[in-house]
Amino acid sequence: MPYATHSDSERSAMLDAVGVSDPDALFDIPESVRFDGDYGIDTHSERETRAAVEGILDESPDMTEFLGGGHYDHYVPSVVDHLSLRSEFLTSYTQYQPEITQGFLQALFEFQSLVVELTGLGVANCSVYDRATALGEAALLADRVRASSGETVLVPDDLPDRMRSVLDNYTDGPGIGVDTYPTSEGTVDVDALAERIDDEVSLLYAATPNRRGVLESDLDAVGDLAADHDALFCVGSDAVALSVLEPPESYGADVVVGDAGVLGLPTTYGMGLGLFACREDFLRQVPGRLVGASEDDAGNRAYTLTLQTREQHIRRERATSNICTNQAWLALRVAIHAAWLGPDGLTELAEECVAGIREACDRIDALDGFSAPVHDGPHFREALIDTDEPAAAVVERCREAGVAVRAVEDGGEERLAVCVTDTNRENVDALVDALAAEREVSAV
Amino acid sequence: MPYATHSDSERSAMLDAVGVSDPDALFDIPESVRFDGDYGIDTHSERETRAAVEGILDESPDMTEFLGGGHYDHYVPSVVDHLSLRSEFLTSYTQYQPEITQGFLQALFEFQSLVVELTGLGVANCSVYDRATALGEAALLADRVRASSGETVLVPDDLPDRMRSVLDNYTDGPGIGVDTYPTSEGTVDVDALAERIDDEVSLLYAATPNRRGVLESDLDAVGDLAADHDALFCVGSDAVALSVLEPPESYGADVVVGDAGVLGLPTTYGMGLGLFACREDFLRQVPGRLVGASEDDAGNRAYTLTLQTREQHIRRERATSNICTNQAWLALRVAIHAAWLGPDGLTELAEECVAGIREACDRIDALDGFSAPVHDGPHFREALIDTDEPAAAVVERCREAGVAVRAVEDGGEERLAVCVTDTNRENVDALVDALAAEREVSAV
Amino acid sequence: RYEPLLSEKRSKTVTVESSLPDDLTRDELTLPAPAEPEVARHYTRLSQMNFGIESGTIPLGSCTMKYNPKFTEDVAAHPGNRVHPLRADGDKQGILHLLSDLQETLATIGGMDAVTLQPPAGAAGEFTGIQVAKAYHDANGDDRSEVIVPESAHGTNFASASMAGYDVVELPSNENGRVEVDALEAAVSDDTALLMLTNPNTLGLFERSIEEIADIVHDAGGLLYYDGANLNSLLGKARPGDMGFDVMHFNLHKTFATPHGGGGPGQGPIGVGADLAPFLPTPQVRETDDGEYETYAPEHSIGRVHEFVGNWLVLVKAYAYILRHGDEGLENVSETAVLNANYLASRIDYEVPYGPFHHEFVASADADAGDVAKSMLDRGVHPPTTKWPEIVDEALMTEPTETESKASLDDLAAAFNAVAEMDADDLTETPRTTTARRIDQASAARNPRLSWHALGDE
Amino acid sequence: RYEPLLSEKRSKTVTVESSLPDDLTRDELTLPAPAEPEVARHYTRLSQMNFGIESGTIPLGSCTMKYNPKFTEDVAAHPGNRVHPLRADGDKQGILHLLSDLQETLATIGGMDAVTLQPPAGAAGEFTGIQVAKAYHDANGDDRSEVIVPESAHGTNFASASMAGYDVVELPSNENGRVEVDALEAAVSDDTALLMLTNPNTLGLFERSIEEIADIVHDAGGLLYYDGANLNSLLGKARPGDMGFDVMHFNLHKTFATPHGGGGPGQGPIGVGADLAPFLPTPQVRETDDGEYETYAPEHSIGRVHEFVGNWLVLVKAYAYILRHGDEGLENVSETAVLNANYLASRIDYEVPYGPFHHEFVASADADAGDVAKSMLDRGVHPPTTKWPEIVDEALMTEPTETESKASLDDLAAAFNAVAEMDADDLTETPRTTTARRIDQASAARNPRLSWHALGDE
Repeated sequence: MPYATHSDSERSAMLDAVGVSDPDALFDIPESVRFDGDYGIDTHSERETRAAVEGILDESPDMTEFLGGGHYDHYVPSVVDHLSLRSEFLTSYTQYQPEITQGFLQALFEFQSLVVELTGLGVANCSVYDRATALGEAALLADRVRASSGETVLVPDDLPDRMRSVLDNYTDGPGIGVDTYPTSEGTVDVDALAERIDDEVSLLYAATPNRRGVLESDLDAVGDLAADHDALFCVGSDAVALSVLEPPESYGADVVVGDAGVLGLPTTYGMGLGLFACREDFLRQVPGRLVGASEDDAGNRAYTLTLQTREQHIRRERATSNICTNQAWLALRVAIHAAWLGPDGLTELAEECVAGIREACDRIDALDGFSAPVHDGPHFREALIDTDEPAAAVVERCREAGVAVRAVEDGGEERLAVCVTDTNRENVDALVDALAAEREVSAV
Repeated sequence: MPYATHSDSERSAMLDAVGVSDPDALFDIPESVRFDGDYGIDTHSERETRAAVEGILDESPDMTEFLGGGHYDHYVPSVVDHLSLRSEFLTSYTQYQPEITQGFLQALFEFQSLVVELTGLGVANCSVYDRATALGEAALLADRVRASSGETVLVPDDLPDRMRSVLDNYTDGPGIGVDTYPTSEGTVDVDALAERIDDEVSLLYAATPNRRGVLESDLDAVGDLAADHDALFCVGSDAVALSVLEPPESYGADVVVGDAGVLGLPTTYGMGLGLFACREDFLRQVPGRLVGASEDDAGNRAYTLTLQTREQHIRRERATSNICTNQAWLALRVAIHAAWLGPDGLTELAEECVAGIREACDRIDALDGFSAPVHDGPHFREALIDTDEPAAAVVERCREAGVAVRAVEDGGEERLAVCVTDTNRENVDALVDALAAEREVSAV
Repeated sequence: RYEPLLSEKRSKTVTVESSLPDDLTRDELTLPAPAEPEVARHYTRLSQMNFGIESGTIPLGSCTMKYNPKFTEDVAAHPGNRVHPLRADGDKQGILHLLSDLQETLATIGGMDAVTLQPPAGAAGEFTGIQVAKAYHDANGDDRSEVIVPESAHGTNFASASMAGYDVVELPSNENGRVEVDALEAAVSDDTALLMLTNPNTLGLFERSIEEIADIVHDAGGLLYYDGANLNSLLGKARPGDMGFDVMHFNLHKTFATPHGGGGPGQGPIGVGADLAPFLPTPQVRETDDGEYETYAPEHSIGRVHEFVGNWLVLVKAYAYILRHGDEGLENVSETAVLNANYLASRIDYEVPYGPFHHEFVASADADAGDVAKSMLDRGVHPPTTKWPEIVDEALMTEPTETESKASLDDLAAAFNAVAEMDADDLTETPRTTTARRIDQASAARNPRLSWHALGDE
Repeated sequence: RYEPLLSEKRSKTVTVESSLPDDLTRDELTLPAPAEPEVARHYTRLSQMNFGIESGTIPLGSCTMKYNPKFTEDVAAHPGNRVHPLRADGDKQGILHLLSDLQETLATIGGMDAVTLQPPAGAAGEFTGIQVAKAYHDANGDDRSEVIVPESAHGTNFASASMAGYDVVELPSNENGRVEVDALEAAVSDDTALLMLTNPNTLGLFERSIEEIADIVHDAGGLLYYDGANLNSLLGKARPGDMGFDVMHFNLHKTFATPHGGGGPGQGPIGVGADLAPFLPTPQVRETDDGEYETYAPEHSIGRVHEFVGNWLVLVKAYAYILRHGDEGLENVSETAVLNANYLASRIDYEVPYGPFHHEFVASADADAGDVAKSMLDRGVHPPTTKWPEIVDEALMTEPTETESKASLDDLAAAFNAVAEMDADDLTETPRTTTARRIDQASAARNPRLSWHALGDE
């Protein structure tokens, strides 16, 4: 078989050594549970396999996408692929033997450092699965450190459904309640939040940019409310936005979660890379892997996984999380991408996320029957758009033009959601044309 | 600029160190030959550049190709790309410092060994540009070692025009004559050759498979004729065919040239990898690079470029060739591909080159108005086909069906040339349909 | 050769000038600012300070560190993967087709009725499976509070059960290293929600009493969970569903050879029997009667465990791996994995107390197993998992996998045996030939320095 | 760590069973038969025993070992490259479009009227250029027998001229390291076909008398050939065509950063003035009035120097490199290359006898330059070209290129200076830290063992 080839003579010698004539004799499985059927899968050559899988994938059409909603595309430079595909990185295991895995440990240390710089918080782990599970872990962290004061997680009423569903699963076991607080005019309604929050709240969450693409303008006040009620203040954001935004630590964030995979990830149907950072006070309650600097016997700086007594393989049912395999290779890719960008490139990319959606909204707003953006305030990558027609009809007709946009429910209305980044900004013409063409069609 | 970035402060420090305020001041170029225009090329981001170049390349249509004619396509496994793209290989220089380039030297040694095994000859260099320049080098080698006896290279009358043109350029300088001998029924006409050859011939060349895709059946006799006239006998072949064919050394070949790039090369518009092997007698007359085994100071086996006194950088105008940069990275790829195939895989691939064209010819021969193959004897990858219609018209109508075949002149006739390998064998249906469809069309 | 941090090579502080309101933006940002050539050299150098499966054998028990076929990376790079997850079903038929096929294929391999591909890792799969089981019990009005886990189980089993809100009941092993059936009888009750097992277990031993075990748990109203970490020994030979398991997870990065990536991404799909299928996460994918593919929410879905699909590229690579092998290749995988483990064990001088084992075995070092591991590093090989499972003294838990040649197994055995000959004192002086010498773990934990900010000017 | 040959790991002899007639086929074939995992480990290990530009600085003079932008590999892997060269023109417009653009772009950069992209290497470009010049002279009924080459020229100049059938006349340098104009006056005659020059020359010095030199040669009816090896110092600053050169070659693998690949593939396009354009190899590519691209044979073409297009992927990568940089980027390349060379020279303790130099300089070691090079290996850097050009005693010919940072230049200078401090005796004991210690070149040549067959059972 393709990757498990003993020659006949080697196989014979090995069988002799273990004293059987057929490897099947080594299987100590009762006959009653032996599998005597087949899976029905043919064997394929490497070439056939590539053709088959690529043929299936090609069943999806090419489209110009303006989708966002938690999955964002930025151009990933070629060096990220080439370096991260080096087999010493790609095919290595978790760094349980640090003496021969210094390279990956150092890369993860550089990733953690990036997150610390972006968030202002003292501790960052070297990845959780995605922003939704990061929020789930934040809820569990709050439960561990603030269980005495309360057992409710408070999230804005515009928390994306998909994140909410994940959060519900994470909070189900310990019986943590999840409740929402109101947003208005596209951002957190601080007054309403002040009404809603109480001492039962262990974690208060707010995101910037939020689901509507709006950058929250009053997170100081939100942080103060959390502090007033001894709740942890958890801010959601992403690695590109944070490069220009005020570091969350400065306005009182205890935890920052979000999407680190806006950098470095292969452009695909979905991968995730959750960002997780918190104040040093909670160091021994952090979920997931941490890399720390130490020294080796020769007195040289060396890196190692550290504080492993928090983890499942040591602490078992009392671990801070069940996470084991995380997203290390993707964290490596983020570290490479961020290094390639440097602080100039990273902040320029962030600025493009501001300017691109602003320009697109200006152009769409100028069309008859469209109003963009729906909400005031600065936007980042995304915005909601009002349309005279049913949003679903607009989506369907864009689709026929090869343009993918989404309809979302927002404040009881069906609205269009549009996302513009560096990789589709040059295609805004196609979007505007598709929207304008619809008007012409419907006018006929 | 993208890959040459000094920070402002670094640049200042460097300028200070060399005592100028602007790098332009370092250019000691008379004003009269200074370039004060511009090239008119805009700067592009990495992403823009990729889009621009790929956009140009996409101007060619997808086609199902049955072309051959000296450029053959076999499936190259993924490991070849991944391993050969490792930067330690890809971005390294010629191995003038063997102590830090043992890896590449060993790979080239493995390539040479493969060629020695395939040809049966004692010496193989580690690549020339392509099969045409390899033949040119063989002519020059013969001129050096057989100049006393003659100065004519004798090639078959079916030598491909493109090879002949290259050979003419190589033989022009030393004033070597190039003349042809007849073929008949698709192969060397031994009797006619016996008539033609004389003691003026320094090199006698024959290829198997030949231009018509036929495997020559009487190269023993050809070799004998060369020996009788003290001419070098040069056999042309390729690395896949040689895996099943009698090694040329066994029937008297003094030199083997040909195409090593039938293995390992990226599938593209054209690269080349010339194979060059000869008897050990001519060791010090070999053109190009040779890697040899030696020992280092610690007594361990080590590899090094050797017999460099043959080469241009030492011997200058008395070198055995002007070759310097050769095709080393492609030779590495061949070595990897051959290792991946192993002797079983390599001979199976060769057998597929026999069976594929045979099956295709059988199917085409069964069509009205087509006769395939034109010539008797076993074929390898390629065959010529007779058609009732003008060949050019058949080619044009195949082309409209997205199928690429060639028309060639052969024996005064326009014929179709078809090439079948492992990568297009599954598409022979498309070829047969395109040919048959034409008949229907022309019958209407 | 020591490689500085990028921040120590060239850092840059930029003043953030944004079109955003001042009060939203930071003043400055300090990050490394290398040019691309320096980025390339830095990470190339770091890679050279790392050990992957193409560097040598990595016989970590229960980790299934097998060769990762290169071509799967090319399949993953194919442009057809570049589809946004929020496209409408009709605009991503290729993606849904693959998801549907992979769901069905894994169900067949596991002997299960339905599969979700969503969990982004093995532990996430465990958590998902437990949530599904809990939802099933809840739907039956059945309030159960305990999950039973054998002492030799992977740490994630305990942690996942606990995370789902269950009390964990630990089950002792018997003298043969297997589940003590009497103890299980005693442990099960109306409170038993699940028994979690891996089979073969972490000692490589098949639980021959699996049918009896399943009956005991089922009779008590509990469910059986199969930890797929050791599935590499069963391909073509046995299926968890046929043994009575109700829920299982697959580690695609183990059994189906997607690269471990230094600790992820993996993917941990779960399979369930028909009774549990309505509780699986949403969305599921199915083929419609007209040959299209569509997503749907299972009737009683627990919702989501990941915002999107998990790690899509892992799914693609695993699918390609399965298609490449086919039935014949997959069965050969397990046969060779088991042959290799048995052959290796026959060649090493350390005692292997339990058997007959399958794809992995646990040897007992006569010295500190951690020291043995460090000494093996000096032989150019990666050591086995050490000091676990604790049922074996100074355990060396060893899984060579099927992709090791006889020659590499012989080399690995030679490394074991050379270390077995060493004095205990010498062991503590190792490793000597690695990038870093032995690292002070205690001070790393005592004085945590977790970012370049914490290193200051040292 | 020593890596055996694959043939020493696992060889296999297969009996060839073919459907071909027995008398055509061999009986058996013996080759290595590793499984894919072993192939991967073998070549990964070999790569680790090799030094590329991402391993560190490679300041080889006249070799222009600059960083090779990674993205050009992706462009080269694009499916649009997969076009058979014998397709009809109408079926490969993308290919011809790129060829046409690159012809024009290089002509502009060189100040030439026409360019052929066909020669597969720099030396092949030289040979092609000389053949074109010869065809031009021949067409004028002008029988000339000599090519003049300065003593400091690259060895290929001599070899290429000789291969084309010319007698080579060597021209001495003057005390400033440049062409001795008087000697040139004396050397030119009715027999002079060509003068071959590189400018700046191999000492990095610009031939300031280039216009006078050109007049001398042209007045004698000869032509001027520009060796493009040192073009990296002229981008945006000067063009060979403007200096009076009639023929030139480009080394795409130097100036335009396509990877050297351990010794190829390169590509050596040549540019010519209008008079020589009709003699260029066939085919050329041009844009037609209706915006299509077509191939054509120049009127008096010398024919072919390669069976197809040379190394297509090198052309694609070079084209991408040029487009990425644009005018501004290309001029910056040369400015930085020259700044870097001058800065490095200012930092090293060895004497640099000639100047002002541009992108490279030749230092004079006060010890055996070969020993100096071996000692530099122990400092983790690649040494410069040694003992050449011979005009400088114990020459260290050094070209750092523009892609080295100040820090890496400082490190390189430190390596030079540390070696400069060493005793001559110590130098001969180096290298000590490399994969192989110093290698016995003499015995390799005396007892050539050029394949695994020659190693026998050693």
